[in-house]
Amino acid sequence: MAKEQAAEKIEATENPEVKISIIPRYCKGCEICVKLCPTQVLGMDVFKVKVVDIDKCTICMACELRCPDFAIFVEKKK
Amino acid sequence: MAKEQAAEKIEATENPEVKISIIPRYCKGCEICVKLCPTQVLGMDVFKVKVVDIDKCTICMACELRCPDFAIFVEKKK
Amino acid sequence: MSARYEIRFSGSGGQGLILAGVIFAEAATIFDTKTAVQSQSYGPEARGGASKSEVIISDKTIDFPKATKIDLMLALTPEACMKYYKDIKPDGTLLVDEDFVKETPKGTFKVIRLPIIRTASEEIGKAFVANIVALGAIAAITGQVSLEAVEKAVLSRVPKGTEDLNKKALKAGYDLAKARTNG
Amino acid sequence: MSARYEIRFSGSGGQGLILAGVIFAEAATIFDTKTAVQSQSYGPEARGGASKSEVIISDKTIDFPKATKIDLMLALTPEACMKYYKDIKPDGTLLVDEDFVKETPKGTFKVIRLPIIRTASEEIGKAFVANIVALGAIAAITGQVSLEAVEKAVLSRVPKGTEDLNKKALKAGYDLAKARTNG
Amino acid sequence: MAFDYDQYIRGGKLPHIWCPGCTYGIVFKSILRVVDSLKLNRDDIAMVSGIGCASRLPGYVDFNTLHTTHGRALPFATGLKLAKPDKHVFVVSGDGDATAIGGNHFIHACRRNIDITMLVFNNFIYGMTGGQHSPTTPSGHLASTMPYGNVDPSFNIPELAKGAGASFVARGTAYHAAGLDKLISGAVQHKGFSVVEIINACPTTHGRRNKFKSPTDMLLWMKDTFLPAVAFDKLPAEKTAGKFPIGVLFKKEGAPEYCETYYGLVERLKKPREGRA
Amino acid sequence: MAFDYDQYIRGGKLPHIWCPGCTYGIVFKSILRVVDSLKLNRDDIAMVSGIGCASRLPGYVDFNTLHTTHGRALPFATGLKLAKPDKHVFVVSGDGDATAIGGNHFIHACRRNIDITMLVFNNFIYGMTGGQHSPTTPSGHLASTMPYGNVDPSFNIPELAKGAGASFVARGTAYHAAGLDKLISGAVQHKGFSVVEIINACPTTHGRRNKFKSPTDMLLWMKDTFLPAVAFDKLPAEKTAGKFPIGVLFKKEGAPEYCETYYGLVERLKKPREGRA
Amino acid sequence: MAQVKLLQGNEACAEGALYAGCTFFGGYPITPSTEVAEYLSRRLPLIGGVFIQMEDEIAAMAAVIGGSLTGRKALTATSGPGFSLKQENMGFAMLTEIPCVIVNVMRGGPSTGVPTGPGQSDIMQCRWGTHGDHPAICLTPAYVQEIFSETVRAFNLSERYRTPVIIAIDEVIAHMRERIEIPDPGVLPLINRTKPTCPPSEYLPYDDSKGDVPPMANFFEGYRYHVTGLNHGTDGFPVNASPRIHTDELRLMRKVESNKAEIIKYEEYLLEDADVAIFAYGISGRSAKTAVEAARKEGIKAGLFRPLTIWPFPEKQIADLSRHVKGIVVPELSLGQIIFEVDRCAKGRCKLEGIYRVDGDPINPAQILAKVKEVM
Amino acid sequence: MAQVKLLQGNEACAEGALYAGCTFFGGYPITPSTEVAEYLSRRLPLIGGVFIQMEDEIAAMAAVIGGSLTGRKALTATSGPGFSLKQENMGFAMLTEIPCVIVNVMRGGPSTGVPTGPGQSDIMQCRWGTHGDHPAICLTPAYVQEIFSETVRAFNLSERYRTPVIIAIDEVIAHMRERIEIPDPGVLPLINRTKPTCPPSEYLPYDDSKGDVPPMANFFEGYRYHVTGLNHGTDGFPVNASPRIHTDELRLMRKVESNKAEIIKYEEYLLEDADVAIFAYGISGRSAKTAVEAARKEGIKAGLFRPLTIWPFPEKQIADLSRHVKGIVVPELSLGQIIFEVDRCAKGRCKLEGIYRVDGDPINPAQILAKVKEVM
Ligand SMILES: Cc1ncc(C[n+]2csc(CCOP(=O)(O)OP(=O)(O)O)c2C)c(N)n1
Ligand SMILES: Cc1ncc(C[n+]2csc(CCOP(=O)(O)OP(=O)(O)O)c2C)c(N)n1
Ligand code: SF4
Ligand code: SF4
Ligand code: SF4
Ligand code: SF4
Ligand code: SF4
Ligand code: SF4
Ligand SMILES: [Mg+2]
Ligand SMILES: [Mg+2]
Repeated sequence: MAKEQAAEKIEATENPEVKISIIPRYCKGCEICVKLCPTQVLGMDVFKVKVVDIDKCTICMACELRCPDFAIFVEKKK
Repeated sequence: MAKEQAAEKIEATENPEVKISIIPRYCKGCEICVKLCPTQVLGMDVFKVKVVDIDKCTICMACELRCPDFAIFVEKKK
Repeated sequence: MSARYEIRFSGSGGQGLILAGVIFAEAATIFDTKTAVQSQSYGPEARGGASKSEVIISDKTIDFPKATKIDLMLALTPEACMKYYKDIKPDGTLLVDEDFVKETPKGTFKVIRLPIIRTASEEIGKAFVANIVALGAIAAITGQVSLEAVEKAVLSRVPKGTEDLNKKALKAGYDLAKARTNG
Repeated sequence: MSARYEIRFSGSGGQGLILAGVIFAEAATIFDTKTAVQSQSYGPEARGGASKSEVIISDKTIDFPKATKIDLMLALTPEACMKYYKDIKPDGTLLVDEDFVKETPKGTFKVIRLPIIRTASEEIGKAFVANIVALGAIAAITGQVSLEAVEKAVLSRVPKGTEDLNKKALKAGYDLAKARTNG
Repeated sequence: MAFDYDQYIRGGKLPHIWCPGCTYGIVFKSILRVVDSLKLNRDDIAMVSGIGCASRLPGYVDFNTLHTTHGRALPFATGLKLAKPDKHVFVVSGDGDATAIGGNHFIHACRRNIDITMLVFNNFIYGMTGGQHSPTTPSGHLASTMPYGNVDPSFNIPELAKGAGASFVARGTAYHAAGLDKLISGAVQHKGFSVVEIINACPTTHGRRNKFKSPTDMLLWMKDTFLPAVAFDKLPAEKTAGKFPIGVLFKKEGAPEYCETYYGLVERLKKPREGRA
Repeated sequence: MAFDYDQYIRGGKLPHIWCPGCTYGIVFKSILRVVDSLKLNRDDIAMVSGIGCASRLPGYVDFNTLHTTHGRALPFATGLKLAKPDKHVFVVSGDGDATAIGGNHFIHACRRNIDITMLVFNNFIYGMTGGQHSPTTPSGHLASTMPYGNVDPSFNIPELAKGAGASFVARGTAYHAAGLDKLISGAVQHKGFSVVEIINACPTTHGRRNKFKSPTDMLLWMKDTFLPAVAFDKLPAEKTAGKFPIGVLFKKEGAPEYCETYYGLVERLKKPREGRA
Repeated sequence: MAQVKLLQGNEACAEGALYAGCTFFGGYPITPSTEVAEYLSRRLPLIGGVFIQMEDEIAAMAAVIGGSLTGRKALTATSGPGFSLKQENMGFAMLTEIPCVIVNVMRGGPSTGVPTGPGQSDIMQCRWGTHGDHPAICLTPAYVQEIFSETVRAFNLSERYRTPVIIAIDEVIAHMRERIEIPDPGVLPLINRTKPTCPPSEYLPYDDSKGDVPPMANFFEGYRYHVTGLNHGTDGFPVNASPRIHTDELRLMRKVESNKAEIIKYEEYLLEDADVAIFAYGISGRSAKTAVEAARKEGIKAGLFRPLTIWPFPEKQIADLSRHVKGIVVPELSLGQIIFEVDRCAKGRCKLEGIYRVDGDPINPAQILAKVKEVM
Repeated sequence: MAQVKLLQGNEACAEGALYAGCTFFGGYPITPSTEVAEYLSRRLPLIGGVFIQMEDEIAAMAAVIGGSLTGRKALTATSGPGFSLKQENMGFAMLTEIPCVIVNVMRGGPSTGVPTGPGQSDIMQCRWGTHGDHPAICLTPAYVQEIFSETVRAFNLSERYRTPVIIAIDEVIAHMRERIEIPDPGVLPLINRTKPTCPPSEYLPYDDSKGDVPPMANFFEGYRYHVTGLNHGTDGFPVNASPRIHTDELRLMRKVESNKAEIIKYEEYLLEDADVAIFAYGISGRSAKTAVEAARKEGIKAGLFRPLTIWPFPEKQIADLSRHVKGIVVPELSLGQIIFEVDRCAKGRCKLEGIYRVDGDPINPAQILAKVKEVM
C-alpha cells in the first residue's frame, strides 16, 4: 500500500555540500526545526518553514531528527 | 446487634491452674489445635475437638490463637 | 411418568455423594440402557454443610431434571436427613446410616437402616468408601441398574490402585442390603 | 421561521472562532433580548484543520439548532471557505479575510472582503484578536445585535488585562465594515 | 480473662461459612484484637470487600460493612473515605480480588496514598470458585485451571505495592498470628494507604490438590517459609531461595495523604481568590 | 541518502492528525528507523493500540494494525502473540491508556513476561479528550479537571513496571530521539515483556496551560530534566530533585518468556503420559 | 434573583446537580460528556464537595456509590464505552438501593464509533444494560434549560426511590449553548432520602413492611448495617435460594412500576387533533417540533409526543395515542431502538414509521416532514 | 465411532467448541460457568491450542478477539457480572466483525445475586447489552446434547457472518449431567470464515460490494490491514461524520436480519392443534415440555414453541402463532423479559400470560400446567 502518492518537495540546492528538502503540505509550522537549528538556517514563511541561509548549515540533522511531521530532510550531497 | 445468643460451652475445669472451654457448635474439627498443641492436651471426639489431658496444658495459647473458628479458649485461673 | 425413578443422595460436604450420584447415573445410562439425569445443589459457596445429589432414571427422555417425588433417598447425616426428606413419596424409601442417623422423620415411606459408614470403615477399612458402599446398597434396593453396570461405572471413575478396594465396598453394600431386606 | 438568522464562523483550529460564536450568542441572548443557540462541530479529535461555530438568532424559541440556510458566513481560511460555504442562502452573505481568502466560490450570495487579520495584527498589533475584529464587522453587517451588547459580551469573556485591546479590536472591525459597506 | 470477640461479631453469625481449617478465621480474630486494642469506635469503622471467601468477612463484623463487586472494593472504599475523611476504612480482599480483577484499583490506591487499610488475604488461589490459579499461585502448583502445573509467573504483592507508590507495605501470615496483630495495628495507625499481605491457607481448593495432608501442614509450611525480615535479611543469598520475609517491608514517611491534600485545597480556596485559576 | 520513511507508511496517510508541535511524530520516526534497522518483515509485525492520540499511530504504519478499546491494547496483543508466538507484537499506548484505565493489563503483562514491546507515550495528560490530568501529571500542574493545580500523586512508570515483574524497563524522550532508537531496538530484541516509557510533549492541552511558550520549550525542558542514567546516578542526592534518568533502567536476564513456557508445556504433553494430571 | 447564563447542555447538567445538592462527583473523562466533569472540577472544591477523577469508569461508578452511602448526593457522567463499563456496578446500586445519578451523553456508533458525533443508540441499553432483573429510570431532556431541571428531578427521583437514575442526552444538546435561568435556592423542590427513625438495634435496611422504599441509613451514623450485592434478607444479609429473593426483587421493580404516574413526564404538542403523531426525544424531539410547525403551516395535522421520561416507558400514553392517530413517526439517531417499544404499545393499531440516521448528523425537520406526509 | 459420555452442560459446551475447531480459550472464572474453562484447560494444551486465564473478563474478551484475528476459532465463557464487563469489547468485535463465541451461563439476580442459582434474566442484555446499534445472535439450547450441537452451530454462524455469537444457558442445564454422543469428526458440518482471494494490495476488509459479509484476512498472512473500533470505511480506516457510517451499520444489521431463515431455529412440539402455546427456552423449555405432556394427558390441547435461537427473535413465527392459539404462556426465570418480545410480536391477538420465578428454583411443570389451564 505504501508510497502511492509522494507529496511534492521544495528543495534548497544552491549549496554544494548540502540539500535541504521541505514538504510544505506536511509542515505544520511548529517551528521546532527553526528554533533547534544551531545556526539559524531556517525561518518561517507565515505558517510554514523555509530555508533562510543554507550556507550556514552544518548538517547536524537536528531539524530532520526532531521534525514531527516528515516535513524536512537534510542530505549531504554525494 | 452483637451477643444476642451465646453458643453453649463445654468447660474443662478439673485443673486448678487452667480452664479450657470448647464450643462444639463452632468447632469444625480441623485438628489445627490438636496438632499444634505442644503437649498433646487435646484430641478428637469423632468430628470435634475434646480435652484429653488438661494437666499437661502449659497455657501457651497456641490452640486458642490459631483456632480459626472461635471454638476453643484457654484461661489461666485467677 | 411411571417409568421415572427419582433418587436423592444426601449427607455432608466431604462424603463424596455427588460422585456417587454421577456413578449411578453413568451406570444407568452409559453401562446400562436407561436414560438418566444427574444434578446437584450448590450452596452459596459449597463449603461443607448438608449437600445433595440427585439422579433421575427413566426409559424415555427426561425433560424436567429435578427430583420432586422421590422414590429413594439416602441420608448419611441427621442434618441432611431432616433438610431433604420432605420430597420423599408416600410409598417411597428412606435409607439411612444406622449409626449416624438415629432419629428418622415420621412419614408413610419405608425406612431402611444400614451400617453404611461402619461397613466402610470396619469391613473395608476406609471410611471414605462409604459412598461406594451406599451405591451397592442402593443398587440392591432399587434394582434400577444391574450390579455389573454399577461396578463398571465405579471402576471407570475411581483413582487407579483403588479398584479392588472399591469393588469390595460395592459388593459389601450390595450384600448388606440384600441380607437386611431379605430380597 | 423568517425571524431566524443563521451565522457560521469558520476558519482554522487556533483562530478562536468558537469563542467568537459564544460571544455573539451571549450578546444576543444575555446582553440583548433575542433568543440564540450556539453550536460547533468537533472533528474526530479537534486538532487544527478547518473548524466552524454556528449561532442562530431568533425572536422565538429555537428548536432545530443547526444552521441549514445560512444568512452570513465568515471564513478566515480558504480551506474553511470551500468546506463550508455550500449552506449559504442564495441571498446570503459570505464574509472573507481579503488577504488569506483570495478566491471565493461562485454563488448568488453577496461576498464581502475585509482585511480582518491584517487589521488585527497591524492596527491592533495582535493577530490573535482577529476573531474579535470579525465580531465587530459581523455586528455591523448583520445588525442582529447592538455593538454595546457585543462589547459587554466580549468584556465578560476575555482575560483580565486585555479588555482595552479587545474593545479596540471590536470597534476597529465595526468601523471597517461600516466603511466598506458604506452602511 | 479471655479476649471477648463476641462484642465485635454480629449476633448469630457464627459459625462462619469458611471451611474446616481455613485460616481466614485466625486472621479474623487478629483484626478484632487490633480494633479493640486501638479503641476504635465501631460506628466510625467501615469494612469494605469485593467477592471471594475472604470478602465474606465484613458480613460478620459489627461495623459499617460493604460487600461490593469482585475486585472493586477499593474504589468503593475510596468513595467512602473521601466523603468522610475522618472515618476508618478497612478493605479486605483475596489475592484474586485484589491483584487479578482488582489490580488496577490496587495500584491506583497505592498511588493516591489514600488513608485506607488494605488487608490482602493471599491464599494463592481462587478459593470461592473452586481453586483456579490466581496471580499469586506458585509456579508448578496444581489448580483446577492448571491441571498440568501452573505456568503463570506470580506477583510479589509487596513489590507491586511499592512500585505503585504505597507508603506502608507489610507481610504477615496466619501462622504468625501474634505478629500479625502488630502489623495490622501499624497499618491502621499509618496515615496513608497501607497494605498488609496476609499469607493464608485454603485447604479445600489448594492444599488438597497440592499434597498438603492437613490444614496444620499448611500452617507449618508458613512457619518454615516466611521468616521475620530481620532474620531473612541475615540469610546468605543462596539460602533465601523459596523463603520470604515478613514484617513491615517498606515504609515511606511524610508522603502526603490524599484526603488531606484534597481538603487542603478546599481550605485554600476558602481564602478569597488565592490560588484560583 | 535520507532515510526512506515512506516505505513503512501507508500511502496517502500523511500529514498525520497530530497537532503542530506534537512530539509523537518524532517518536513515530524513531520506531520506523528501528523496524528498518532490525530488518523485521512487515507481514510479521502487529502494532496494537488503545484509544488516545498516541493510539492513532497504528493507522499510519504499514503493518498488521489493531486499534482497540481504551486501555485494552495489551490483552488484545496478548491474544495475538499467544496465538502466533513467532510474530513481533508492538503495543503503543498513552500514559492514560496504559496506566489509568489500562493499568491492570499493564501490570499483568509485566507479570506474565510475554514477549511484547510496549511503548508508553507519556505526555503527562489525557490529550485526545482535551487535557484532563492523568496518573502521570506532575503535581501542581494545571489540567482541565485540575483547575487549581493537580493534587494527585503520580506514577513512576518504570518503577511500576519493575514492581509488577517486567524484565526490561527503559525510559527515553522525544528530545533524545537518537538515543530512543537504541532503547526501542533493545526492547524489541529483548525476549520477554519490554516497556519503554517515552516522554512526549502535548503542546495543545498540556503545554499551553502550563506556561510552555512553544513546543520547542517543551523539548528543551526534556533536555534539562531527563539525564542519561549514568550521568543521573553520578548526581549528588540533593541535585536529583526534579531530574529523571533515561536509558535502560532495569533488565532481568533469563526470566522465562510466557509463550515459551506455555508451548513448552504443549510439547511436554506430546510425550506419552508424562506430566499428565 | 435567578442567575441567567449561556451554557452548554453538559454545563447545565452540572449546574442542575449543584442545585440539587450534589456534593460528590466521581468520573473518568470521555467525549462528549467531559464538560460535566470539567465544570464540577471547578465548582465542587469551592463548596467543600468532592471531585475525583478515578482510574476508569468502573472505579468512578464504585466511588460514586461509596460517596452516596455516606449521605452525599453523588453524580457520574460518561458516554457509550464508559457507560458499558459502568453496567456491573450500576446493577449493584440497583440491588442495594443506593441513590445516585448517571449521565450518559450518547455519541455515535457501537464500540468507539464516532466519539464526536451524536447518537441515541444507547437507549435500550439504558433499560437492559446490566445483567439480571432490575428497575430502570431514565430521563431524556432536550433543551439546555430542561437538562438543568431534569437533572434536579433525576436526583429527586433517585433519593425518593433509592435507586440509580440515568440521564440520557445526545452530543448535540450536550455541546450546544443556550440561555438558561438558574432559579434561586428553594424555588425548585428538593427531595432527600428518608432516614430511619427507629433505634439502630431495630433497623432493617430492606424492611418492606412499611412500603416499597425502606428508609436508608447513612454509613457512620450509628446504624451499623451490611450492604451486599448478593440477594439479601430484610436485614441486609445474604440469603441463598429462597422465596425472599422473589419477593424482594418484585419490590425493586414495583418501586418504579407502581409509581409511574409520578415518574413519567412528557410534553404533548398539538396532539389533540393530530392525524399523525411524532414520538421523539432529545435532539430528534427538537427537530420534530420544528417539523410539526412546518406541517401545520401546510395544513397537515401533525403533533408531537416528547417523552422526558423514557424509562419506565409511557406505555399507557402510547397505547392511547395509537387509538387516536392514523400513524406514529419515530425519528431516532439509531437504526431503530425505541420504536420497538412504541410498536409493542401501539399493537398495530396505527401505522408506524421510523426515521433512522447514524451518519453523525441530526435528523432535520425536512426529513421528518417528508415522512409525516408519507404516513398521512 | 461416536463417543458416548455422561457430561455436564458446561462440559458438553467445551466438547462442542473442540469439535467446531476451537483452539483458543480466554477466560476468567465465575460460577456457574467455570467448568467450561476447567474442561478446556485440560484439553486445549493437548492439541496445541491456547488456554489462558486472563486478569479479568474484559481482558479475556480482548484476548479472544486477538486470538480470532490470527485465524483461530476462539471462545470465552462467563456469567452475569462477567458478561456485563465483556460488553464493551463485545461491541468492538461486532463493529470490527471479528468472529468469536461467548457463553453466558445465567445465574440468579442482578449484581452478585445468587451465584449458584439459575436465572434467565440476562436475555435482554444479550440483545442490548453493549452501547450503540449492533447485530445480535444468541442461541438457547436446553439439553446437554443440544448444548454440544448448538455450540458447534454457534461457531459456524460466527464464522459465516463474521460476528460474535452468544450462547445463553442457565445454571441448571449447565451443571446437570446427561448422556451425550459426540459424533465423529466430519459428521457435523463446520463452517470457516471466507478468506480474501484478491492480492493484498487490493484487499478491502469491509468491502460491501460483493455481499454483506466481506472476506476476512487473518493477521500475519500478508494482508496488512487496519482494524479499528471507530466507524470506518471499506478500507478499514476511520471516517468521521459521513453517510458511509449509516451504510456500513445498516450492513452489520442486515447480516443478521436478512439471514434469519438460516439463523433462526426452534422446536415446535404438538403445536398443530394447540389451543394454548407455551413459549419457553432453556430449563423452562424442559419444564414446559413435561407440562405439555401432562396437559395432553388431561385432554388439554397445549403445545410448545421452544426457540434455540432467541436473537434474532422469531418474530414471524410468533406472529403466526398468535393467530392460531387462544393464548401464549411464557415461563421464564426472571420477572418478565422475553415476554416483552412475545407481546410485541403477538400484538394482542391472543391472551398472553407470564410465569416469573427468581427464587433460585426452576419453574416446575405443575406451575406451567396451572397457568395453561387459566388461559384456556
Ligand atoms: C466480575 C466477576 N468475575 C468473576 C467472579 C467470580 N469470582 C468470585 S470470587 C472469585 C475469586 C476469588 O479468589 P480470591 O479473590 O483469591 O478470594 P478467595 O476466595 O481465595 O478468598 C471469582 C473469580 C465474580 N463474582 N465477579
Ligand atoms: C472506555 C473509555 N473511556 C474513556 C474514553 C475517552 N478517552 C479517549 S482517549 C482518553 C485518554 C487519552 O489519554 P492518553 O492515553 O494519555 O493518550 P493521549 O491522547 O494523551 O496520547 C480517554 C479518557 C474512551 N474512549 N473509552
Ligand atoms: S519541525 Fe517540521 S513541521 Fe515543524 S516547522 Fe519544522 S518542518 Fe514544519
Ligand atoms: S541540519 Fe542542523 S544546521 Fe542544518 S538546518 Fe538542520 S538543524 Fe540547522
Ligand atoms: S482448631 Fe478450632 S475448629 Fe479446629 S479442631 Fe480445634 S477447636 Fe475445632
Ligand atoms: S494452651 Fe497450649 S498447651 Fe494448652 S492446650 Fe492450648 S496449645 Fe495445648
Ligand atoms: S474454599 Fe478455601 S478459602 Fe474458601 S473457605 Fe474454604 S478453605 Fe477458605
Ligand atoms: S492533543 Fe496533544 S497529544 Fe494529541 S495530538 Fe495534539 S498535541 Fe499531540
Ligand atoms: Mg484467594
Ligand atoms: Mg497522554
